[in-house]
Amino acid sequence: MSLFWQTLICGLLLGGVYALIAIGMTLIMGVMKIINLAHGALVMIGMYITYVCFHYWGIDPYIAIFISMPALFFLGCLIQKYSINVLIGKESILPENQVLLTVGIMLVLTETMRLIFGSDYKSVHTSYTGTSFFIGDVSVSIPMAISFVIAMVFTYALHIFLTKTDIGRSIRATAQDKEAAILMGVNTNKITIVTFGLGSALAAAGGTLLVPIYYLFPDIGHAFVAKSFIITILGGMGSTMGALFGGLTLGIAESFGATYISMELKDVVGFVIFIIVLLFLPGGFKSLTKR
Amino acid sequence: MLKKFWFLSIIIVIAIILPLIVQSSYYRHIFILILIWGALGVAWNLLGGYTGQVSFGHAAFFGVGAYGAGLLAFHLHISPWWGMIVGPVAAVIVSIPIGLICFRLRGPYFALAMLAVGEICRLVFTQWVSLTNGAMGILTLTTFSSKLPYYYIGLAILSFSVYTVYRLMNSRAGYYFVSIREDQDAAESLGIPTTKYKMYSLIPSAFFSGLAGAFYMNYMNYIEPSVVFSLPDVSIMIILVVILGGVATLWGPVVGAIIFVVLSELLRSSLGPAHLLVFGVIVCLVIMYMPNGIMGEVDRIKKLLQRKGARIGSEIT
Amino acid sequence: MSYFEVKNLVKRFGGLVAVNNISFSVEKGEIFGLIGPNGSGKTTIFNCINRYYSPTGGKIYFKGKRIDKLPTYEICRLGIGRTFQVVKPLRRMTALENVMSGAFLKTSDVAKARDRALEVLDFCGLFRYRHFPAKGLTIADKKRLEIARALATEPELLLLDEVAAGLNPRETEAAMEIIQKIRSSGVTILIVEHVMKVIMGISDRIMAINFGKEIARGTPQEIVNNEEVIKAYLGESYAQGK
Amino acid sequence: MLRVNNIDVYYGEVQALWEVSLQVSEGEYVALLGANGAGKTTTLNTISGLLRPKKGNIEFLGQDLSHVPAYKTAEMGIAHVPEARRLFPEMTVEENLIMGSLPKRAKEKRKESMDWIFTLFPRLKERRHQEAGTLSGGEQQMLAIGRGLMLRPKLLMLDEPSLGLAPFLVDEVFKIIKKINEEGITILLVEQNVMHALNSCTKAYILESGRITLQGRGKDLLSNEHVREAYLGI
Repeated sequence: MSLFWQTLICGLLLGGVYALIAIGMTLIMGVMKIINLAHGALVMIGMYITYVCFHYWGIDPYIAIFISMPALFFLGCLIQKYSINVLIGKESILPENQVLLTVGIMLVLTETMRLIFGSDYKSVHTSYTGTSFFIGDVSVSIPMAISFVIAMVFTYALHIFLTKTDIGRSIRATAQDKEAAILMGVNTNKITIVTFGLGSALAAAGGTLLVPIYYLFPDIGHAFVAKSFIITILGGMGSTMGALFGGLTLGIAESFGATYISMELKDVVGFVIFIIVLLFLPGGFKSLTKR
Repeated sequence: MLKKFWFLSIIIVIAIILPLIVQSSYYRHIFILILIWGALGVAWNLLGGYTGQVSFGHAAFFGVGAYGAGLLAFHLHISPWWGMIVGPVAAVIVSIPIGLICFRLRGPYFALAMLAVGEICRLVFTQWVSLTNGAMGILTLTTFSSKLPYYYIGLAILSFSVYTVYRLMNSRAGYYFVSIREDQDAAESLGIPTTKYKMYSLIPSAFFSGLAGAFYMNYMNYIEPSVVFSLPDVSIMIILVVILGGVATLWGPVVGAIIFVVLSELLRSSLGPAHLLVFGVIVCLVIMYMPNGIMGEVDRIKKLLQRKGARIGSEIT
Repeated sequence: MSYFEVKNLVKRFGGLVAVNNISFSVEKGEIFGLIGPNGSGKTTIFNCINRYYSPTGGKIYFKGKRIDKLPTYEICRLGIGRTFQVVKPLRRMTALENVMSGAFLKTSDVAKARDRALEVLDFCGLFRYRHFPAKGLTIADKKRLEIARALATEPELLLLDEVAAGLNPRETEAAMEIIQKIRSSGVTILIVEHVMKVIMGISDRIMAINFGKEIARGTPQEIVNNEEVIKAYLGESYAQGK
Repeated sequence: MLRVNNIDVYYGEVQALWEVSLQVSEGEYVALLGANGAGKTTTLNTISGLLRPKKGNIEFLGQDLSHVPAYKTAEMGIAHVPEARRLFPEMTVEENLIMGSLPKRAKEKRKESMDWIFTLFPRLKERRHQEAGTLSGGEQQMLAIGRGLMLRPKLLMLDEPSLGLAPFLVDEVFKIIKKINEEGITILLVEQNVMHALNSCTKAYILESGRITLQGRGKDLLSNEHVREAYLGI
């Protein structure tokens, strides 16, 4: 029985951080109606910034979040303004050309990091790395627990931002009906830029929180793009609450897959859930609440 | 018409005598890579460009084709050249259930489902060690010491795929493919069974991807899941090859393959480790400023020069 | 049994009842009109007939065969063609290729399909635009292209959805002429139209609906003088004033 | 207050409006009428900047709107209640109303405006925490109008507020519009429901196939035979 609880807690903690990353993606997807394949690369950059902060300046990873987030916010705004927005209104045969552009951006970001840091695995060793505490006979990793708590705080803060501030409401309004938002006086062009910035900042936060737990290398982004998709599809596009539940679900599913099926096949579990949800629950979990 | 015939003849002659003139084995290797990427691009373009079903997971078919050939040699000790039949057939067999499931989805959802399919294949082939030898991959013996035979086999594969697509696009199926891309609802209401025709587009696409994969296996003599099922290096690169050359044009993928391979090699030799970065920047610029690829732009420039917007002629190919 | 029959058709979207228990039948060779104010459910009826939507309830018969469970393309193969109110041209294909895509229903031969398509384009007055990409046509020509494409499938019953909306008076005249020509070639027509001049001018019988329900049925003359119809279109007081 | 001067509007290469001109003065209640597809919505969308005229220009309070981006017309005091309401379906009634008062001038009066709207539409007060997508058609229309009023507009443009409403609700909506006008807000109304509109407006324009074919006082047009013809084709 304790294996069960161990697996559940592990999955839940990791799922919380996944959720934070996926919320960034779902925000972008909601407002721009595009799938951002560069999202994982943004996570990766957030990780490298944290690594640099720790390695060269001795800044604790959990403090580095205050550097990685603004940095990625700025980077995200630039990407949206100078590349993705350029494509708006351009006609091409492939309707997915904005998505393909994000692939190009992913390549650029990944290769830039590879050029600077090389392809080898890096990790950050803090005083609390590898420490844990016990609830009953279930051991809980301290860095994972801290990351989870911070992720949940950010998720809640974002929720407040989106529901209680004018900019937050404008973001939601743009996602729901862009033209109507314009009529309300919302500069939707600016909103897309802010949203991409915000989504990138959340990706960075997620990346930073994973640094004490994961290794980092330039290609780690791919894993997070895939996870974010799965979560977004699970939760329903553009839904932050959906993404939270999707994230926790994926974390738990992966964790159980790893424990009870095989460590190596845990990623397959995610993809299989993804296809099943895509086929049988096209609106994600969000559509269940609408009945 | 006559002009076209001469143009085509000249290209064929060049393609045949080129490796006889260029003796360097490095250059011949480049030519063979172009042929493989060309065939892959042509295959992807049939489904993604003409039929509008953008797939982010074509590595699945490429990889299954490659493993179809590799596993024959690995388990049964048969010449992997038999894989040139087994590989594409395996890719087609795999494509049928994939198509039936994924074609229930439209647009970006389809693209993503295909991405998941590709990744599932990669993970399964990596983990199923008893069947596939896992991440260690499969090694076979080299058949020919010269690159020349490989070149001609590759050329045959590329010609076969271009010819097949040409025939398809000049038949009823071709018109139906483009109709589905342009407006699926309108196509349905014109009596076009869209799912069936998407399958008709997917099956040859999977076949040629598998054939290219099987040939790749025979040429490289080594495959592993992380290479042949790679999302960034195969699935995404195919799309970029097609975009570079020209989406939904007959020769676009071939032109794209030439540019892609030559550019990568040039960048690699001149820039060293930065070559992928520069490549990525070029990709972004192409998508932003030439969304219909070189061949698409050529058409536009031609039209501008001719100033005969009205007389485009019925050429969907 | 009638040539074409809709029985107790119901279509709900969530809580909204868009079509509420509509029944009617169309006889071979007639032009049957459907009218009603904006949002009254006319297009929804069309969308149920060719199963662009699945009906929530009711039955639809064509030549004695029940068709409301068949897929869209199968309905077209049985001989029911349609146009869309919001035109759906195959944008990057030329007018000719658009119509050929329809003509391929009856032949798999490219040359035959091209001949048939050229014939239909000529019939609809689009011959000179045959090599234009569909996206560049004017709205009037796009509407004609819709008709031409549907005609190329050689339908026995043609569903026309607002072919005159957004056209100027001259274009409207031309559209009416084409519809008359189609009818003389033996095609039965079911037409939804907002431009009264068109529908009054060409229909044999008309059904008026509002809020998804039938409010009147009869010849154009009867409909024009029907109090419910005037009320639905011009408002309560107008009907009382007249 | 608002002058539309000879505008031609195109969708791509397709012309939708031909030399449309109209004037709305302070405090007026102007109706723009016409059949489906005549170009009424196009006209409103051009005024609020969603579309750009190819020829002609639009002035609001003496300022040329030609180069003003669409989102700024709200700041200038034009509230556009779009066709089919276009509420934010996953936001509550209250949030939708707040969205109507983003520009600075309106934001200052947010609380006050909301109270005013809740007295105009008591139903909305009852449903203030409900998601807009779950409201009935009539309630949605009221919310759409309320959202427009939150801007404290100088000009309120309403696009087919009677669309899809049952007759008794249509009456109510028109009463409310009249009341809003009496409170001093200038109104430009687009309608298919001719009788209601002509009865309550001060001035009306009739659009046919993208051109203004008739204009005059509402009461005068009521007796004009051409109006009936434009609609019923008799």
